[in-house]
Amino acid sequence: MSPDLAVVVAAVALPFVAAALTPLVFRVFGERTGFLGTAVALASFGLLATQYGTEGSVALEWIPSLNVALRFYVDGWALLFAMLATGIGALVFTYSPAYMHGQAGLPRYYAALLAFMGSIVGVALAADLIAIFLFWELTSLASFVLIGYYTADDSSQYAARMAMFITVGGGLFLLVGLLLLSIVAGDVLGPGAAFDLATMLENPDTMRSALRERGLFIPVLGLLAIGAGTKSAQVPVHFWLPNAMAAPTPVSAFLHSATMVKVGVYFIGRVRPMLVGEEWLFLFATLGLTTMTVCAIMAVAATDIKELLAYSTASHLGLMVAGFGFTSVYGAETGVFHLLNHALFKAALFLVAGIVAHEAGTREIEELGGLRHDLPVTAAITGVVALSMAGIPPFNGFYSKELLFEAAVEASHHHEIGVLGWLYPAVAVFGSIFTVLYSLRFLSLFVGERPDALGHVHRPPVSLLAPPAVLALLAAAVSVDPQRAVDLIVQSGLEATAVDPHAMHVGLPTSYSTPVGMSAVTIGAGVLAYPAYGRIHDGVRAGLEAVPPIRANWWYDRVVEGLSDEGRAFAEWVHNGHLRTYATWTLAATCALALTGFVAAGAIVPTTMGLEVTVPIALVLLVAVIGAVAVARADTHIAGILTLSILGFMIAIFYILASAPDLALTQLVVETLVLVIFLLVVEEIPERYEIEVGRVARDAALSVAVGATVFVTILVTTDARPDGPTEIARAYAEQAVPGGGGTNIVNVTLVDFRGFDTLGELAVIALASISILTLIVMRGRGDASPAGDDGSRADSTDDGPTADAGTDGGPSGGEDA
Amino acid sequence: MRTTARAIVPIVLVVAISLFVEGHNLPGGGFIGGVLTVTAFGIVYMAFGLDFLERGVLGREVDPGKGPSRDRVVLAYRRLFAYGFAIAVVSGLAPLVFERPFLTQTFVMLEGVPIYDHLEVASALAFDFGVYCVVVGGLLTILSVVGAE
Amino acid sequence: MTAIVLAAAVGALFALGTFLLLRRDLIRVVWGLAIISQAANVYLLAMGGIAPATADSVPVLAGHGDHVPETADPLVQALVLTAIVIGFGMTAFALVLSYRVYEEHDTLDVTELGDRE
Amino acid sequence: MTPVGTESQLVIAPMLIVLVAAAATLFLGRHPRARAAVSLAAGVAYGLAVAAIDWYIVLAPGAPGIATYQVGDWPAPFGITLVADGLSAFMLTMVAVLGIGSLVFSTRHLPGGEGRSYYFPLFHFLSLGVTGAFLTGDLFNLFVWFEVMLMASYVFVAYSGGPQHTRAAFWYVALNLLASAVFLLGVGGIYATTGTLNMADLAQRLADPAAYGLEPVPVVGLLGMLLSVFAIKAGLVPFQFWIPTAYRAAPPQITALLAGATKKVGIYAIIRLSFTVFAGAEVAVDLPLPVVDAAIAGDSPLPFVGAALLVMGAGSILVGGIGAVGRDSMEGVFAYSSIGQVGFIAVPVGIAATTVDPALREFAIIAALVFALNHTLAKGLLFLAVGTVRSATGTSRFADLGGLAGRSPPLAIAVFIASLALVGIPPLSGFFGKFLVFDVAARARAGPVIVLLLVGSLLTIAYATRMWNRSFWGARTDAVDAATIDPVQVGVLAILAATIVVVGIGFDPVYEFAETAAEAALDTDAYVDAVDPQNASELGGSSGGDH
Repeated sequence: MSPDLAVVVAAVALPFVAAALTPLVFRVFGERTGFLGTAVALASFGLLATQYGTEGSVALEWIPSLNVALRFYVDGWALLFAMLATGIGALVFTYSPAYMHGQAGLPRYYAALLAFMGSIVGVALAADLIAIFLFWELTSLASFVLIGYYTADDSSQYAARMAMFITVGGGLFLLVGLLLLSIVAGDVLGPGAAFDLATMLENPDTMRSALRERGLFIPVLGLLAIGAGTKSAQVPVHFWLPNAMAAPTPVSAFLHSATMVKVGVYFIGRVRPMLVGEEWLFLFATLGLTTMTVCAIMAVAATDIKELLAYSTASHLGLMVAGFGFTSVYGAETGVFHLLNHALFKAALFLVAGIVAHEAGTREIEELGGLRHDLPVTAAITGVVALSMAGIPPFNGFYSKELLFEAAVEASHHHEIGVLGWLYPAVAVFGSIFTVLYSLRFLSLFVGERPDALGHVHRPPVSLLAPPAVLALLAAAVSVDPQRAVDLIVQSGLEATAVDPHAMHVGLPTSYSTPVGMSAVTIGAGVLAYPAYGRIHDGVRAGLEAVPPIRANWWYDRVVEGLSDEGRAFAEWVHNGHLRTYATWTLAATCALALTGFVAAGAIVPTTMGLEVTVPIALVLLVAVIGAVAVARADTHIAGILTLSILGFMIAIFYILASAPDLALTQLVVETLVLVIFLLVVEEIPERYEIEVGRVARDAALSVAVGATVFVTILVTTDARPDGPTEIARAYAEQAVPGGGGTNIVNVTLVDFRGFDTLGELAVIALASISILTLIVMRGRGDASPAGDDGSRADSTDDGPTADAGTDGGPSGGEDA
Repeated sequence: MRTTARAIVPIVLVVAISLFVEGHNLPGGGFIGGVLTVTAFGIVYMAFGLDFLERGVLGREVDPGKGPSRDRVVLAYRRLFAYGFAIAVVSGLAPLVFERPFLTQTFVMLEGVPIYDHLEVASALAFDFGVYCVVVGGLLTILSVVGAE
Repeated sequence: MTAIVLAAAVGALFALGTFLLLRRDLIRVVWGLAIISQAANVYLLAMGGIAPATADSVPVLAGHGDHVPETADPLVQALVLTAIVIGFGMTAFALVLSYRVYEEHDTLDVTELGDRE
Repeated sequence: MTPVGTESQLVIAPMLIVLVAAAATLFLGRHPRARAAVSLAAGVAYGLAVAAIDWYIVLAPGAPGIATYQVGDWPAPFGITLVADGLSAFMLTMVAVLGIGSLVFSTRHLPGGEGRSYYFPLFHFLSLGVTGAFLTGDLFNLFVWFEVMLMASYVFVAYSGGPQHTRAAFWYVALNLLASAVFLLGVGGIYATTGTLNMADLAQRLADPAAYGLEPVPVVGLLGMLLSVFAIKAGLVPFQFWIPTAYRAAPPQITALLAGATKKVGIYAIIRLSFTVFAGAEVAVDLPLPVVDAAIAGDSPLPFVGAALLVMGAGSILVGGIGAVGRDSMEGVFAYSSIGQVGFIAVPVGIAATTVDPALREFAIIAALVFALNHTLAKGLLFLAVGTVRSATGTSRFADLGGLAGRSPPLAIAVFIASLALVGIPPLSGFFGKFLVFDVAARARAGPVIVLLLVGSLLTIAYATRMWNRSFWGARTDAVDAATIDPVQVGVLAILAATIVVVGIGFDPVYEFAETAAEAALDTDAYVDAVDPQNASELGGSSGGDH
């Protein structure tokens, strides 16, 4: 059965439409807008549910010229993720009104949350590479807005920018990877399939071999991994996720644990059948297990409950990535099943953390304890989900973790991976021990003694309690009957992500196997080490203190924040304000371009000197050059100006000798006028002259280079010049009288043949006078601000006749009217 | 200086205008005529000072408190180049009425005109007159504004 | 001794203009620009071909007769005329601008100007 | 000679409109309202004229795709030809959208004093120069319109008259006067080598030099000179020096045009000359580059252009990106960002010039055009937003700003959208620019270029988010508290922001337009045929007296 386009589009579009309407809706419903969000999420969920059991792709035309469409692909994996997003979305929307009560900027909050939900559904369903990227980036964007929700708070801004930089930046790598995929797909599957992921996934072997043939397999794999890794907070860019906890807690629950961060994992699962192989194993198993272990250790070092959960999230994302990394079917099972389990327990845990923070007024682990007295229901919820997180049987987290161990052990059976064959399982166990540790620590907030410093803890309202309770119940349901969940949804997800899917079975182990042993070691070691939690915690923190580079934000601060200073210094170094620097670069680059062009085309050869230059012309030019030398050596302004005139007059004579009387006349009068203006201006300016000896050599070198370039240019062009007048010149001479009605060809050219040039020239003259007028009359208008031209903004907005009479009427010339 | 100026200026002006009128057939034209006219005014300025035209020729009172841009003479110059530009544009637009492209020029031959015997009146002269006006107006504006500083 | 003279002269003018452009004195910078644009005009004119100056080579026809002599290239002359006028406008503007710079900064020293923020 | 056809008349219509507007506003010194009204009317008329060019010449079914106008009724190559084809139309459309926005903005935020009476004439002259540069088919005429455009922009940079402004203007003027002289050298050299200035004629002669008895070898170097001139206008490294100060000094709505329009004139000129005119030149280039173990080699000047553009583009991306991260004012960030973004435009053009695959070449030009379109819209919006912020708060320095988002959500949303467009977030117009540029690099299998583009994009994220955090989020400052924000200005920003979104969501027609433009840029034959210099090479025997 194939999916229904209208339903799929509606499921994706509904949240966006709702987001666009949020500002209006908020005016009517106020803080209850959150419950409308619940309705939207449920509607979307319902629409998706109707597609349960369908498979296939549907498309909405978008950019046919590029073969880009809004193509959606519905299958078990897509539905699992999309329904998870809308389902948890509904709970988060229910939770929000009470939690966010009284905050400013709620329309922005709800709009971003809705748009975010739509984006996630979009990513889940999209089967067009561009559509995937579209929704992918939209999730980052919504995340930016939500992390930066507390706009006046520095840490919030810092975290928002960091998340944006890492996730959007990572998205760019993904984009390049997708583009490479599309180029290959366009080649081997036809241009229509260039962006169609569904078609690519149907032909995984063709794609794989085509990628390998072109040497693009590794680049594509790497680029997609960077994209997915940044989104899913894999080491070494995992640090944005803990920082993102600056967002309101419902956002943390939704974006940063249950959905957005899983987009990377989801995508890895999506392309897994197409790209899986030995490189895939090395890359993702290593990446995932490293992240899992590092972040679990970091979670133990956390002092804040949200920080603990954030590192834990990154760690579990690593687990899922590692699962998908293992090429056996167990790997895919791990990834799919843990995606579901983690969403259930981690979203619940964040919501619990929100309740604790909201009711107890602190998130510091040290300050909390014994909360079961004040928050009994919450404590019960936490009991289920924290143990699930720890992977304690029979809770649901245990099943998927067990699958990871199995996949890790299996890995060495399928591939010649040498030492990694035992290293992978060992690391998996080692990391999991820390998972047990911090899970127990979180649980301990509710047991033991209540610290005296802890103030009164309120009872949370039902709307805060219900969402985590629902999640905990679901988690419990999966724990009790995992096989039902598998049959219901996980199996169909597995079929989309595994190469060789078979019927999946989960349940409590009944006999000993290596994975069972690994689980026993994990739990046993975790429980045994728990009494030393304080020392481990301190030890890890001390290590972080001692070696800054392993601290999460260190690299980011160095690179991105440091870039501001580097950038400032760099810009000031390049643009140092000195005209000579600018002119030097400009001239040198121009010379380089011209000379390279001549050399490349082989234009510089011994020339045959085409031009006739008579002796008088040579003499006049010589005098002109001498004049220019005199200008350069002039030691007063007056002397320089007068010698400059000599140069100008020599050029006028040159024009006469070159049979150009019009030019000569123009040059003469223009030269006179320039002289007058120079004199008028210089009159106002005191003499000032110092020639610095040190620079002369460098300037002379550049001058010689420029002169040489011009010299070469003239030689090569005169050499190439055909003899005799050009066709155009001849035609002008012939047409001047019959066509233009004048015997002065130059003038006829100016006003007739090329009158348009003259018009432009007129514009320049008019502009020059306007400009000079403006320069003079605008004097003193620049105010203190660097480029302030705001002195008149008050009256400029009111350009009425009264306001204007004083300032504008006089100067701009009454008579002009 | 002033005596020389008195002698030279009228000659220069006459030459300038004849250069402009004859420009279509002999060396010259709107530019050269215009710039030369400006030179004549320039000499007047150099010799007699900026206010001479106002006070001396037109007999107006000059309010020294005003800035250069408010000077009546400058205003006249400014109007001149605006008019000149308008003339050039309009003369260029005129052919459009006759379904000819922008800036199409034409001419008629007038026979039996005194002195010249036969004279061509080219529409280009209108355009050239626009050029002349812009050059004179524009450059004089520049000169007087700078000179007033 | 033919094109080389022209090339050398224009090249030298460009070189000297560049040298002036790099001076510390703003007025000299304007001189440099003026020299460079003049030199460019000379080059442009020469590229129409320099015919020895005779009565025939001047691009003004003797009369309205049918005889059309071979003249110096009128096209480049028209171009150069345009360029001269444009160059004049630019030079005048640059000069007044340098005067305004002096008024605002009270110095004409390019280096000093560059150091001001 | 036949009367001029409608399509042909459309070609010159935008220029005539701004010419008349410039002349008319010169006379309206005393009537600020009339001045603004005439200017706005001219803006609307200009927009309509450009839309008519788009539709009747380029996009309509059965449209000719290209139309020419012979100014003064002189046939090419003797008179000056105006040519409107897909490329010109695309550029004009882009500039018209921003220009009208800037014009409306100018009626609300006008730097004041006596110079104000000349603001609108200057504005129209600036548009005239830009429009002329896009339309002309004559090399020297291009120089003239460049000068018109520059002269107007010079005074705008110095407009406010303060120490910073005059200095920035002088630096700007000095570098561009140099460029003008180089331009003349290039034009003179090309005329000397080929005997023509008409671009179509030039293309024709270069493609078959033997038939005309030409020796075209020097044109590569001359093209190099012209490239440097255009690179100054476009602000490519190492010709970018004037940009940071000049962009800061000019009134923001003019800076929007400097970044959105004059910069694009440089890009346009590079594309037009390199591909339409010089691509077919029968000149072999061969220059081994031992250092990078490569060579500039091929049968046309294009490999040389490509190598130059790739180097300059790479420099621009790095200098602009790194510089922008450290700026401490909004316009400082945007000015450096402009340097970086133009690198993103130059790189695909460089790839287009380097590749020998015609499909990839066209695709690369499309990418550059789409990127340029986004840059015009987004950067234009951002500079206009600087104007709004500055006129509302009196400052645009980060130190004095903060919490603007809370002060004016519409302003914030508009700036947010434009910033995201710069970053390249889908589905905004900026995404498609970035997507296509990356795709071009990927198709060219140019690994180092991809790395460069990635670095540049990461820098974009870094400075865009920094700008946002420093001015729109954060604690609200006194200046922001006291601000009064002009609703009309915000309206202009909102419309531009909506355009960015609409262009992205409805990208298909935009892509087709860009494709048409790229085809036009590469189709030398169509260009030559339309201008038809060969056919007209014998100047008509009919007497001129009757035309």
